[in-house]
Amino acid sequence: LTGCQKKADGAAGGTASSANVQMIEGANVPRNETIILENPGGRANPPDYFNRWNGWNTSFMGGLQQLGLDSLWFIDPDAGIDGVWENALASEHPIYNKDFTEMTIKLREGIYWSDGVQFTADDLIYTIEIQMKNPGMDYTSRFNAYVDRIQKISDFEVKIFLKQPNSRFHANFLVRWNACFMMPKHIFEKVEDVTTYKFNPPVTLGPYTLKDFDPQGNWYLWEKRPDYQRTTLARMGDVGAAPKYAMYINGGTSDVKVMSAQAHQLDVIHDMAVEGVIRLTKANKSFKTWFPGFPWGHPDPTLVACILNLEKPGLNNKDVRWALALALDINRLAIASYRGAMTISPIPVPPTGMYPEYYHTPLQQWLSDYTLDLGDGTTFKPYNSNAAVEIAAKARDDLGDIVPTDPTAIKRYMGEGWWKYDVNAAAKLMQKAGLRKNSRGVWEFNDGKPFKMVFMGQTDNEPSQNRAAAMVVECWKEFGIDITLDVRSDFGTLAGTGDFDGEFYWNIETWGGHPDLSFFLDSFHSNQYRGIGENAARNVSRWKNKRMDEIIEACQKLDMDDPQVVEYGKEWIKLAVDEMFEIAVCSYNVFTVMDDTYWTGYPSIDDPYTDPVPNWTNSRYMFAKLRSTGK
Amino acid sequence: MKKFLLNYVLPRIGQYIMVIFVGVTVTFIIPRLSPSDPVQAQINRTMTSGVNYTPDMLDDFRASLTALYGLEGSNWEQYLEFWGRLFRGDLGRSLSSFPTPVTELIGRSMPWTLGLLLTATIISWIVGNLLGGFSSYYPKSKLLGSIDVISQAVRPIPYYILALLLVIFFAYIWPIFPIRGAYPMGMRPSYTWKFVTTVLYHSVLPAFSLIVGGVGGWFIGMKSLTSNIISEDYVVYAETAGLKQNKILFGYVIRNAMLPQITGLALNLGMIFNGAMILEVIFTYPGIGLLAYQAILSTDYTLIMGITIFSIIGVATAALILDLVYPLFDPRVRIQ
Amino acid sequence: MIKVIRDLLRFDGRFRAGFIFLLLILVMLILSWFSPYDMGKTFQVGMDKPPSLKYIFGTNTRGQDVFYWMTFAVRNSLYLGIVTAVVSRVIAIIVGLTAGYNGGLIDKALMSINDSFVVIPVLPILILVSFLVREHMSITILAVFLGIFGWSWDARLIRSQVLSLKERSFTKTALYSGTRSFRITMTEHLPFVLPVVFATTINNMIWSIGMEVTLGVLGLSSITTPTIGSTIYWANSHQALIAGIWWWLAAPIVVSVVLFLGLYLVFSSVNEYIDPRTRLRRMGA
Amino acid sequence: MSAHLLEVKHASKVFQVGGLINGSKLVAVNDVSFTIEKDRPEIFTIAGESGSGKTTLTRMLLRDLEPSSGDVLFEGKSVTTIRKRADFAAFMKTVQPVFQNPFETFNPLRRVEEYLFDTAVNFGIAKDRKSAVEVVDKALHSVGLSLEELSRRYPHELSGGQIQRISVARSLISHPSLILADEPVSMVDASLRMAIVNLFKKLRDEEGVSVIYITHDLATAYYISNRIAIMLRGYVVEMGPVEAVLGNPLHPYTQLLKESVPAPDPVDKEAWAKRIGLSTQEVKEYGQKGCKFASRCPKVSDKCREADPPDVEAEGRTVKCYLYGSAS
Amino acid sequence: MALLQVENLRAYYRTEMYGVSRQVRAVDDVTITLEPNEIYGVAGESSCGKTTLIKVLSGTIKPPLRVEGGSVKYNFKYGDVDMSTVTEEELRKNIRWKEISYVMQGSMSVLNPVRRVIKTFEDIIATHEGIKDRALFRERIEDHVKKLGLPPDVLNSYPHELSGGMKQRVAIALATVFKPSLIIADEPTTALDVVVQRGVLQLLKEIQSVSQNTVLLVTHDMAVHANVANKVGIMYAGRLAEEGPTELIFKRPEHPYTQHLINSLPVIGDKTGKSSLEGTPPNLANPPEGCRFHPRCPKALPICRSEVPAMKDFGGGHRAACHLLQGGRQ
Ligand SMILES: Nc1ncnc2c1ncn2[C@@H]1O[C@H](COP(=O)(O)OP(=O)(O)OP(=O)(O)O)[C@@H](O)[C@H]1O
Ligand SMILES: Nc1ncnc2c1ncn2[C@@H]1O[C@H](COP(=O)(O)OP(=O)(O)OP(=O)(O)O)[C@@H](O)[C@H]1O
Ligand SMILES: [Mg+2]
Ligand SMILES: [Mg+2]
Repeated sequence: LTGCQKKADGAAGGTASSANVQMIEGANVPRNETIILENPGGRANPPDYFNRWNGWNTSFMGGLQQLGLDSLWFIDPDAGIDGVWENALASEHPIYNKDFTEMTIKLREGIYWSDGVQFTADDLIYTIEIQMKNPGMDYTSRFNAYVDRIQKISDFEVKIFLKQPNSRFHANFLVRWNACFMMPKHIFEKVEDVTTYKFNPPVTLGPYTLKDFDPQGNWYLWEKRPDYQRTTLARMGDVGAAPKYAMYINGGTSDVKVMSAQAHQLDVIHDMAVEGVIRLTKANKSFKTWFPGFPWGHPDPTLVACILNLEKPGLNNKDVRWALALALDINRLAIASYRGAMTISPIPVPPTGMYPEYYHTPLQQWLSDYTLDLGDGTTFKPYNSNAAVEIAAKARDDLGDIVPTDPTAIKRYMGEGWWKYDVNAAAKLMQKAGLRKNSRGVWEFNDGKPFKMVFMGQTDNEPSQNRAAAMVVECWKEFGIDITLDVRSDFGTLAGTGDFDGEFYWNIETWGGHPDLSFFLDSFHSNQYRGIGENAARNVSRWKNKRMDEIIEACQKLDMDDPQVVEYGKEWIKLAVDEMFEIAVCSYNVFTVMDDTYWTGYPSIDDPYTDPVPNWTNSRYMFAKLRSTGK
Repeated sequence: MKKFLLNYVLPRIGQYIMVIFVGVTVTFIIPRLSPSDPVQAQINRTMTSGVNYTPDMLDDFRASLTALYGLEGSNWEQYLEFWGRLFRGDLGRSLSSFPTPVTELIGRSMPWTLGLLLTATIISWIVGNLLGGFSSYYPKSKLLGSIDVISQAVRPIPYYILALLLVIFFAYIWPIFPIRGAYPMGMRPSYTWKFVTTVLYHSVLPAFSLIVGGVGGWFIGMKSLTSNIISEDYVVYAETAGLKQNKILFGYVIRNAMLPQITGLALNLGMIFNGAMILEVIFTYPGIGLLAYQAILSTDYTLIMGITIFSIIGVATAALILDLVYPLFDPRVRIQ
Repeated sequence: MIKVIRDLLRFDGRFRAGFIFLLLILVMLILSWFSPYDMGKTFQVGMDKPPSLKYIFGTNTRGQDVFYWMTFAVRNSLYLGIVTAVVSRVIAIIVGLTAGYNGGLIDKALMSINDSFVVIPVLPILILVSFLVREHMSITILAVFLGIFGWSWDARLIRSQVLSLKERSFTKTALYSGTRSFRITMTEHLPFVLPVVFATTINNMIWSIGMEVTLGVLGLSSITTPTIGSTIYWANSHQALIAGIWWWLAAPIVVSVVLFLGLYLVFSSVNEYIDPRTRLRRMGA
Repeated sequence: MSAHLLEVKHASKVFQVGGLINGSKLVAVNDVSFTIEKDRPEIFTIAGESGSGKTTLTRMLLRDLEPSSGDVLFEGKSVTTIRKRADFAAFMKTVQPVFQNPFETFNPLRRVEEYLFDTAVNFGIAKDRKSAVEVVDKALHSVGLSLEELSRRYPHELSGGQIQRISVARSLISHPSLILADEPVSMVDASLRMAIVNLFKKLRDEEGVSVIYITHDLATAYYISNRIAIMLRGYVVEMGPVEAVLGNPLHPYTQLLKESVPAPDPVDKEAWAKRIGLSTQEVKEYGQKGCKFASRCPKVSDKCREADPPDVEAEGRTVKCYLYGSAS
Repeated sequence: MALLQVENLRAYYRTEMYGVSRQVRAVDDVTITLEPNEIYGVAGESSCGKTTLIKVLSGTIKPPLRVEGGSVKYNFKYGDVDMSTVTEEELRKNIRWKEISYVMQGSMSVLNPVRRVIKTFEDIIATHEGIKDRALFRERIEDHVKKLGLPPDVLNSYPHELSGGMKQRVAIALATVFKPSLIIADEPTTALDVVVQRGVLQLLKEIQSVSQNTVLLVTHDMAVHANVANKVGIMYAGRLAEEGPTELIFKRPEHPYTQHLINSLPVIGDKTGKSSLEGTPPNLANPPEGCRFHPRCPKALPICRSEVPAMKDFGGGHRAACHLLQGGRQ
């Protein structure tokens, strides 16, 4: 396929206008003033629905949340431009009273909606109140659960009285990948039914406005606001040099994405299988990734794990869960899913952003000392601190020199250790848990009842994860588990109600840049536990633990920035590892590929000012740093 | 005329209604047997878009969604309600693109699918039939003999690979056609000459892939039909009378083998609704297939059902119309 | 039977080619039982090795020998195709013959059912069903399901043939020889209908295997079972074409083309051989 | 038990014909009555123009079609009331058909002898195939063939004459009292024709089998039959002893018919060569009022066009014409 | 000058299928001459080669039929034609339908079921002459069919709407649009009732007498020959058994086969027993040695078994091939 790519460049790229400026065919905007990004949402349906405040909106990833909307604070999964926790529409961090029942917000002045109306406290208050009043909107239940009343102190200061103490209430306005965005009161108040209102064209608070979009939902074209100085992004860099236009397109299948990228018709690919990245980076130096080479992808602050249903017989036994963990060969898992380009984690927090610093490294010793009782009088130290190096060595067999050998680099890119692959120890644990191998070499309960598992993988755009799921099944089958792989697109739905045994998916998400675990941990409190048949929200494993409840409650009483939070976090991790409620595997690596041909200045591990993944709201920070190559 | 109505048209319409009734009922029942519940699916979708809920909030959310989706009441009540809405031309609202009516989504995609697939299906029908007719009329021809084998060799190639190969060859290695889409990203559909030609240009590759993949089936059907006809007396007679071979081929051989193929075509229209899926996915073509694909990935039952019902009604209607105009095509069709 | 094959082999080039093709497939099929690898396992051999003498079809990114994988894929896909074909043929023959021969109300009722099946789009229903049966979706279930949906068109064809056969004198001769209608359909009509049945078998198999491929591409079939569909699924999820592992996708193409071309050539020459008209011509009537 | 073997009582058959849109009714058989006596085996010929309803009539006799009105009684019982299989089998045992086209009579893909064995076994003439051999062989002998020379033969391996004789042999196996032969010789050669016709004669004279013989060949009809019925557009226009009807036809159509039979003698071609008008409006004539021959009849009078002529007894036969009997 | 001279024509069907090869000697050593302005009748049993002979004469030879020997030469107004050398193009352009037209066996089914009758006329005329003026064309066809005593509205009918007799007459009308030198009619009246048969044959005869062309009439009905033909040829098993003017054939049949044919014909008014010929016609794939009639011939001699009898001339165009006969007028 190489060698032909030159021809591809010109042909489909666009037609030259008279001024010798490449125009994007049809869109009539100059190619060199436009950045083209993949909208991982694919084809938007309906494309003309910009009301982001309703749960069913699916067209917000076409630039709406990245470029059009804004909220009070941003937290970056990486280092951030100006620190991790950035004040956007708010001018300061939230100010809580002692018992966390009141929160004061100070707003930035001089920020305007794209129609020239100034953003004020009224918009904030309206945003909260209108959602409280209209059931079915995104934040209806959460605001109703916590907000007692709102007091407007001035045009730029608001105080919210809470019904119960909540030290994390500001999280609702703290953009991680999104949050509650501000609604333009002057637009929505004229609307009869805010739930069905399309908000087309959207009046934006972000740096861009919608120029045009495809009635078929395949593309959105955004144009930089002439008054971009009156948006919060202006503070972050020279937005004047940022692309004048941003086009979010439906990328199509992985193959098509690679082909379009090679034709330089797509500047930022959101994600694809690792092979596509290898292909692109090999083909052309202009393609950039988060890591400068192997393992390329950006590790999302999200943890991918083998999630188990603790309500199922067998799986409700921690020894069985440990046995399953020890029966997994992380080497093969890494090679099968990502060709080794995996950032592993033995603990249930993602090995990304600032987390290794906060948790992984400090816990190394504890992990190495951790000992299991195998039930036959012997003990076993399950931790292999060298796992990442071993994976790298395996990956070198396949990929050659691009895989680093330097242990520090490996540690930085791929994590450190993982659980040993030891089927003997695993077998002992199974026996300890009251199972035996039958004549066919398959595990069953001692009373002869079968021990069966259906393990779910996902069909849609995450091939790597399904590849991993297949490998998990393969390993466990080898170990003698009667297990089948069930690939389906509605696995999340089934897991939500507990209608599953195990799945390969992510359920632990963190702030990324901030060590506070509340982002996911709160949902593990036993008061949020739901049995099978009911919707368990995030805790689909249905894990209950008294000590965990105490940790959660203690954290809730602390300020988010309190250093004690990290200590509680470590305690929780130890508890979680000991219980092995789910088998943490790796971070969710997103293979974002960025093309340097027209634009440079993309974030990377060496300049981790934000997350390159183009559907994250945070990716707006890229626009403060992107510069034209002059091509 | 009255007889015709009573003995032919009415029973045929009765059967039509029956067919639709059965089809729609099946389509109503199957999703309801599925373990995956649409409300739950939507909750899940909302959760993955980054909003944190507690289970209590989810229960609230659930109740409000159930009401919104019209999923309250017993299955029987829903079934009646479903028919009621169907009669009003309402296929419900898409769950994944709530609150957009399914009909609106289908309506937006349908012209594209119809335009591309109808044309391509008809072209492959014509080409396949012609080649099939030719090949049984000139059994000795080497060229047609190899077309025979080639068309049969192409047929089993999984469409997915076939289309992908075409894209790679004609849009990547030798980029004479665009890689994807019905029109360039950034272009807005309009009724201009430029837009029309762009759309045509973009449809060449997908249409070609359909034609290449579809010709074989028609080819073989026509070939076997005409192989009976070439030995009919009227063909031999026409030859004896010195008619030109083209005349015989078209006016006598193919013309008489046409009817079953026309029926086949009508029923093949069903493919337009579902067989197009892979095509539209590969070519990112904004039609019904892509819509169905998205509906499947997001377990949007109302949309899947809507597309299915649309397809059932479409194909049944095509078949009905065809049966009703049949007598005009073939003077021999009679009733007992 | 043996004489037929011998005659055809000796005198029909098309049959010979087809026969060799099918023989190749048969060899593959048989080899699947002697495979040195367990197809449930990955990383048995090196990754991404191009075709060579050692690995005829190369190896894939999952570290499997594509040739041996394909032996299983052929076995399973062929099984799917055959089961679908058999199920749908049996239904089609029974419905077609019964409706055609008995006529009247039975005919009307059967044809209404038939027409309903004709118009119901299989793919969405199949997808909904695959959600329903979940991990139990095996090749057999899929095949039976496709069989249940794949008979209607052929039943129509058979029926229309029987409608004309039933007017022919020999049917009446049989009737007035006291033969029961079931036997009439089986002995008098079936032989005439069989060529149609055979001719549509290939269509039906291509269709069912194609359906499996579609499900496979969507990841909805059982992707751990080697089939043509799951081959494509895995190749696709490893971006085989883009990554330059073309042999991974060439294998299913080669195998399906060889299989179906073989079937086509063999069926069409056998059909010519057994077709009453040619048979009569050959025997000189 | 009735003395009539077969009694056809005012049998009529109406078909719906024509295009779907402008279809019309066609009375293919119109009020036909005749009887065949049990104890007087005879060959009863039905002749007439093409499309006059002869085949339709036999199909009704064979219970293959149900009369639109009127009735067909076999041994006193209406054939339309036969519902049970056993009754139908009993009926078939005594009434057997011989079809027109020898090459269509038997399935080209089956061996001919199969039909003979089937008939023998199905009607309980023989217990099984083995014991049927004798029965079959005997039947074949009576038509001048033997099982030996036929065994394992397919229809195309036999000549038309042979098959037609086998066809007769098959119909004889169940010892029927009536054979319905629809143009049994039209597809066989002149030289073989006589062989088959002679066979019918022999069956009547030696086995006491009645034959309804449908033919266009009036010469053979005259040669073998006892009675003849001439059909025209669904009606029997003249019926009676063959000598009377063909020797001295009364109905103008029968006269025309007889006159049109070419004499196998080149000497008197004059009469035959006399130019005749042919009807061009076949289908329409079915619907026209009055005598169906009126438009072509040289002796037509006004009343012929108004109403159907009655059946009249004249000169030892029945004739449907205003020219005869009291009607004239 | 004879219109057509056929000399020692041999035409065989050679089939080769799955290793079984067969050679059907359907026309074997046939010599006949057709004069202008006559009706030549060919009689003979089913599958004795009548249709095959016609196929060769009309130049519609398609595998497996092959001409193995002999010659077929025409002498048309526009020139002499040797059928063994004529090109397909010339045949199509100048001879088919313009000089030789054909009323096929089973003409009932020669009309395209999905086209109106007029269309078939149109196809034929357009092929050979081209149609310039549609109205004129229609007028011409209407004229033509009217002359043949057909109502013009048959032109607008579909074949299935016509009766058998009507279709047969349409076939004749089709065959005569160009007034060809030779009209070949293969069993034009089988399956018709005698009245219709009479009408059809009368029509054919009338056309012949008006346009003074030659008609080759094939039928196994001897009575038809008696009434229509000037000259009759009797074929038996691929060979010409006897040939002569109609009167002579009927009055003085020479060949035992012809004698049998004539004598066994039943006549109305005659109920005396007629015997039938024993045995069945020979299989032409494997015909008997010597005289092909010998196995059924009541008067067969030993020589008949081994030697093919030569044609013997009895004067006045009467010839027969039989060992019993001496030739010359006995
Ligand atoms: N099933 C049918 N449906 C409609 N019309 C029919 C049907 N069968 C016969 N006819 C019509 O009824 C009339 C009588 O037909 P029938 O076959 O009985 O005539 P026939 O005397 O046997 O003629 P032939 O001498 O040609 O065999 C014809 O006009 C025929 O077209
Ligand atoms: N296409 C063919 N292939 C092989 N043999 C053939 C073919 N056509 C005819 N024959 C054989 O040639 C011989 C002569 O056939 P032909 O049709 O000329 O006879 P015919 O005299 O016209 O008979 P009929 O009176 O039945 O029309 C027959 O034995 C026939 O079986
Ligand atoms: Mg008849
Ligand atoms: Mg013939």
